[in-house]
Amino acid sequence: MGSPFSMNGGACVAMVGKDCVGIACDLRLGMQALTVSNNFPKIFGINDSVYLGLTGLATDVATVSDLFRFKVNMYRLREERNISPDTFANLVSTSLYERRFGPYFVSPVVAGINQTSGKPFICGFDSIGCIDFAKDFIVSGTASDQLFGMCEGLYEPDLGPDELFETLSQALLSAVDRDALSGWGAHVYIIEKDKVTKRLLKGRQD
Amino acid sequence: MSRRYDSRTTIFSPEGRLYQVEYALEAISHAGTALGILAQDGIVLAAERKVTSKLLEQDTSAEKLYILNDNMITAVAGMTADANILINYARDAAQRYLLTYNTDIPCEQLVRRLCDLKQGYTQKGGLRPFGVSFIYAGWDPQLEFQLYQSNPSGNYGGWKATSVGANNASAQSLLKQDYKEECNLKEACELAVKVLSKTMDSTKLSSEKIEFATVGKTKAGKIYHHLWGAEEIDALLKEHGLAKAEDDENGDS
Amino acid sequence: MADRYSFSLTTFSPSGKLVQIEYALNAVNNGVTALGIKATNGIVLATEKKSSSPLIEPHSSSKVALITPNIGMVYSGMGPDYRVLVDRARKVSHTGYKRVYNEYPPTRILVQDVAQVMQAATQSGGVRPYGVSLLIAGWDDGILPEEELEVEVEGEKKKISGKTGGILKGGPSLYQVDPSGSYFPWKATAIGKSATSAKTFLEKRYTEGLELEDAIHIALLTLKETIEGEMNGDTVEIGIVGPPEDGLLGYEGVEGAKGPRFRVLSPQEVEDYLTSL
Amino acid sequence: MEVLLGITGKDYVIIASSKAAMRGPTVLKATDNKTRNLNKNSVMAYSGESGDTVQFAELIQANVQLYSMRNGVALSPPAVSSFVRSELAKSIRSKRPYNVNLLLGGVDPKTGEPSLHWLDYLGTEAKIPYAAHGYAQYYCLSLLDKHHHPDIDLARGLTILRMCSDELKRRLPIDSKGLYVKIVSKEGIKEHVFEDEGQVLPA
Amino acid sequence: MDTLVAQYSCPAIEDTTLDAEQDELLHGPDALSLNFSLPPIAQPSSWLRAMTDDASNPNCPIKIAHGTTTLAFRFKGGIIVCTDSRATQGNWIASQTVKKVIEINNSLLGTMAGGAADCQYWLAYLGMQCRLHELRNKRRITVAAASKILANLVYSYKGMGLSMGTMCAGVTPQEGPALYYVDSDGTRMAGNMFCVGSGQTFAYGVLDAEYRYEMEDEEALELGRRSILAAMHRDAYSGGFINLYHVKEDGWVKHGFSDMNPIFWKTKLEKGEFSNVTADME
Amino acid sequence: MASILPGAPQEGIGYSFSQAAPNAASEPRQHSFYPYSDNGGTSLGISGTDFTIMAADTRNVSGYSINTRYSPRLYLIGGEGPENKGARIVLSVVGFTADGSALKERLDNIVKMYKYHHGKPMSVSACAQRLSHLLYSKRFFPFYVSAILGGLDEEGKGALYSYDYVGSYEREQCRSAGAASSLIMPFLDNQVNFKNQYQPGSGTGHNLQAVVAEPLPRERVTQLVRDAFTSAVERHIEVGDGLQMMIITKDGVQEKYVELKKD
Repeated sequence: MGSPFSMNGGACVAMVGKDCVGIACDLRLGMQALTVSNNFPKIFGINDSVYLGLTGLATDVATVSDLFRFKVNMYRLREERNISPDTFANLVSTSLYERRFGPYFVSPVVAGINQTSGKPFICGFDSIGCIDFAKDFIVSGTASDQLFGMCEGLYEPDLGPDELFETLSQALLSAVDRDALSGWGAHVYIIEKDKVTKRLLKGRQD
Repeated sequence: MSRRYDSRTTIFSPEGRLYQVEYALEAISHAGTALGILAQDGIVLAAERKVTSKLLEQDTSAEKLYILNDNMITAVAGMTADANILINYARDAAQRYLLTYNTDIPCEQLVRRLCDLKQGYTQKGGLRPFGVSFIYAGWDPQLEFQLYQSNPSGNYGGWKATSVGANNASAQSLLKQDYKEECNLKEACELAVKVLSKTMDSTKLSSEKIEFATVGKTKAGKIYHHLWGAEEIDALLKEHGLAKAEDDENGDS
Repeated sequence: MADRYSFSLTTFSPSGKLVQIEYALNAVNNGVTALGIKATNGIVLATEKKSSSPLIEPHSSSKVALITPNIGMVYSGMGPDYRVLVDRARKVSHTGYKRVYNEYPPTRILVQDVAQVMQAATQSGGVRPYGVSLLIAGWDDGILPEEELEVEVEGEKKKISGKTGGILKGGPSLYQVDPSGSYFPWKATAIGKSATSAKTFLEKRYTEGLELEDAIHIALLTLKETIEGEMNGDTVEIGIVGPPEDGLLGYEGVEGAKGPRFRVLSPQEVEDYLTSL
Repeated sequence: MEVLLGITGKDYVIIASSKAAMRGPTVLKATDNKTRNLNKNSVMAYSGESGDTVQFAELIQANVQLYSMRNGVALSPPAVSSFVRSELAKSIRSKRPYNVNLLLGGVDPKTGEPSLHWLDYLGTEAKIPYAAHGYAQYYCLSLLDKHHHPDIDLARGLTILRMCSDELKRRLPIDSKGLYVKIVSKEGIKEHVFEDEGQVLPA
Repeated sequence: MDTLVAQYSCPAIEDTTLDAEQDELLHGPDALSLNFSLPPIAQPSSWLRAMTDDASNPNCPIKIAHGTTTLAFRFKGGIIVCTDSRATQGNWIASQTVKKVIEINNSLLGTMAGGAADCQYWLAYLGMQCRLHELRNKRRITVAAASKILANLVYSYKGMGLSMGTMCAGVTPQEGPALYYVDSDGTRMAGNMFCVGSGQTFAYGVLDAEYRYEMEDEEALELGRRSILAAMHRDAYSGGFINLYHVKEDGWVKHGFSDMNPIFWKTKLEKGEFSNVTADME
Repeated sequence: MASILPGAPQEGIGYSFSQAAPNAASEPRQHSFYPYSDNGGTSLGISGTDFTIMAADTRNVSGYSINTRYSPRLYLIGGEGPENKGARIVLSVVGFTADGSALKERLDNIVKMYKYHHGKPMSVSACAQRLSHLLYSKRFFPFYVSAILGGLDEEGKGALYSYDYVGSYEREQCRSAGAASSLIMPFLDNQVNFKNQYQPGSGTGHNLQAVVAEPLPRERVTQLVRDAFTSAVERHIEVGDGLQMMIITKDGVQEKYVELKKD
């Protein structure tokens, strides 16, 4: 409760499917027990095929997401191309490690499709940038234990976009229902090579 | 000893002139022409690209037109090396504004930021001025479509249609003559190629010799900027009968 | 007197020229000829290695330098300036890019960075411009293999093509960077003392769809036109951007690891090409 | 014990702050104004550590006014909020952070759209239809949840504000000496005299 | 205070607890023996705080379930008692189905806030005492007396670390509808309206604004429900099911144990309340 | 937390600890007295129409080291003799093993004594109440265990009771306790109680109808138990080695053992 990571609450999960990836977050912004806003999405579009999820201290969520918007825009202007998820993951890692001794209190999750290879990509980080490459799913936030349990239980390899959406939604909703500090609705993004579907989930409002 | 006052930018000559700035302007007057035309529903920028050798690679980044941010582009006349520095600076400034205010920087402010830097080099530190002029095309919610031009002194102004670079004078007079306030983007494009065809050395134009970009609004109301591809430029030229003969083009590559 | 040097040494002349840059270019034009040719599957960089004395150890002076595993460069002009630039190029590509993105910069980005370093020398206090022109050759893994990007403009689909080719499409690219800090992409070019004649020669010999082997051949022929002394493995230096040389990786067994594409040919290899000339 | 309240309506924002200036157990002043007008169409209300509050508010006020002067256009309320947030985010990682919580209310002069931003001293920002700081959050947010609608007119907005003020009087052990109220609309900012209607007791 | 402790426990240094247990086994279980074992140290209460109080020590090993919103108010038709159903241990939602209204007997209700076990145990104990009172005196105990028994009981353990905030609600012929608040500090007071628990302020906000003594039954039930809903929505440690009771003279009536979520969405979509929640499905 | 949250009111029910913070000079500090150890482990119970399944892993740890790979956490309560023959109540205890076995011994004694006194086996609801009081009798020196009690009620339906450390208890459909309960519990909510599941095609947006939970068949429940544990083993270091299951039906208690990952 004293930890900056759990002050505002929030949960995020990313999952790999067959030629698609999904990433989902809850919508709560709290101050300990008090719910301040019910519309505080924690997923940020980096470009059409890369998404960044951030949980942790809300001020740092905003700061870090703005910072990466800055860095990625500069990358795009300079290199005249969109950043690939793999490259972006490394950018996140180095940017966070630059703050090794005064870290941002966030746990980022990156999900995307590599446009060159068409391969799905997800990874997670600790707050100082250690990358956790995963082939199945990544969880972060105050409901991460619950999400681990749900994802381990529901995940299957090679899910199609629709099944992936269903699995991801079930995992997130059921997990945040067991966490006091996250929930209050959710956003789910399903990213395919040439299309991104964003949906709002009606979650429990307690 | 006339060179006494003209090789230091921070020093006025006895008659009150900053020679370095004047010389820099002189440098630009030899560079390829660039022009911009403001239309009702958008802006067109066009620039002449000096092809000195047929061994030069064509199929690569634009060298006269640059994107500054999501709603602003610029055309360059002068030293490309200097331009690159300034463009990087402008991009950085635009993104920093976005970082602080979470909205895109208003066009004029970005132009002003860039010109403040240019001005600094005419006054401080004894450094030479930047040898580039820019034409900026952008959109912001306050003033909508806007066209600006700036030069090495750090001066800038808003324009309806303008040009910089070689044959600037004739281009300006052509624009003055043919510009219509209520023209649309398509007509502006037409005017742009016409002016270019008259000011450029070669009579026939091709996609290798010019670069073209537009800022406009999609039907959905979204602002776009678009650097034209070779095929689009050729199609435009053909439409206005300014293209090189077919066989010419083949022989070129 | 010290503050003298905080002034730009490079200033405009009444005709709008930056004389220091012109002079730097003169230094380049007095330099040993270097040339580069882009082929469909690679690039060759070649130069003459002039030794003032037969007593010099030939391999101690190297003019073609590797910057990243896929990018190399060669120069014409002042050797010491070049050495400093190679060092800067290696540094910016590693600390400024590889460290951040865990991948090497695309050729054009490296070129821009080097050009920026060279531009800074034309506009900083107390610094003269670098007295070299560079040829930078590199191979990029494009992010769009074959297809073309489509964007929606005014409600209709338009193809973005042409101007944004390099990085998106990948493949070989060859750039020249001048003392002013400006850079140009080339299909084939030459710099240095006999640049003009070499370019004329290249214009004649260059064709689209050239293979790397042919390009090496043409490069040697071009050098032959300009070179004064004998051509052998010690007097000609060649760097190529070719297929990945997994053998040069130094380790094996890592899936997806590709060897460097850029390498400097050994004197023996150069001799072999020369014999087959 | 400081109270800040903000309510958006159809085309306006109400910003209210308690009039009591307190130091420890003492009320130093009963007509304190804890708001600052930033430009023609945005208002900031602040609470937090004494000293920090006014210093920070005036710093922001000066900067926002400078922006208007320099650029000839005023910053839109969301842009102001973003600017303030970045200042707070910088401050929290500095040696001596500002301990200030803020409400920012404004109406976009071009679109006429009202907006209300909630910011805390860490630099957390949220755009919400109604907001509060301090103890008021715990009593008034649930009340506003029930009675607020996005398209309420000004009279209804003031009625809801009255309900909030009554609830605070009823449940808070300390009297905050009434509310200082400002209303922002497209036309600008005006003060609203919010009469104190006497004691309210729990049922 | 330690003398009090000694009164209820055996000194742990000599290990007599086992004897007591054997004693119990031999003589049949006295289920509600007030015989609590204590750690063998000088300051059991500060030790217990270190082990169990997650408010002062978030890393305490033993997290006792708590976090709550409960409310009760008197009106002309009797008393409305309404609670949420969530139990949290730290941020973990241990249960969404806790019955926080304890049916002491058919005319007396107690609510549960604070330590769940403390409330369950002592209210069960109170139930027993009430029944004994009834048997001894041949009439139902008054709410005042029942709440006093409870208050005296927990007061005797004051300082030991009990945690409870409860309301006793009942209607008796002598008193009419009577409502008492009792907590582990030993406070006991009568009143018209109480909200207790981490979400109390939110419940007060809604309740105060529309409360009138002259409400009709339906109005009162709806107000109770809506107040708890408000607290569930804003307070992270309250939630789950709305547990609603109406205490009348002839006993209490249960008005459901209903999931808050459908009620929330119905309130939002039909009445347009909770305008801060996004409902536009994209 | 007060430093981060200057404005938070002191609401809620405080603990009635005698004030003075423990660092007051006059008071001897008692941090050195730490009678507990966390031996990990996870237990799980699900009740059905005519059965209750109890399960727990068998790994016993302290810190990062494994004490034993087979330490059962499920105990038969009541029944005949040391083997507890014919018992119909199962207790699972996770947390501190020593407290757990003490608790089990006491409860077993009580249930057996009950039978001697009353001449009939104790009902599971009575046993549940007794266990609550047993735990509460240690209110000021708690057992460091999470207990789950399973059996069949008077109607022959599955009955499952879960407890906190000091005896608050509740009858539930399913419950997981211990180290990996936070991983397993949401999974059970979703799969056993169909939380967040909607009937496909029952509408769109706000009109979707939730799936109504109904008791699951035994095979399905057994499978869910296994899935829950194989999942938990992947992500929690204190869980693994073996899975002990006890299925309580009217015919008795059937015990099963399944291997889990041993890494």
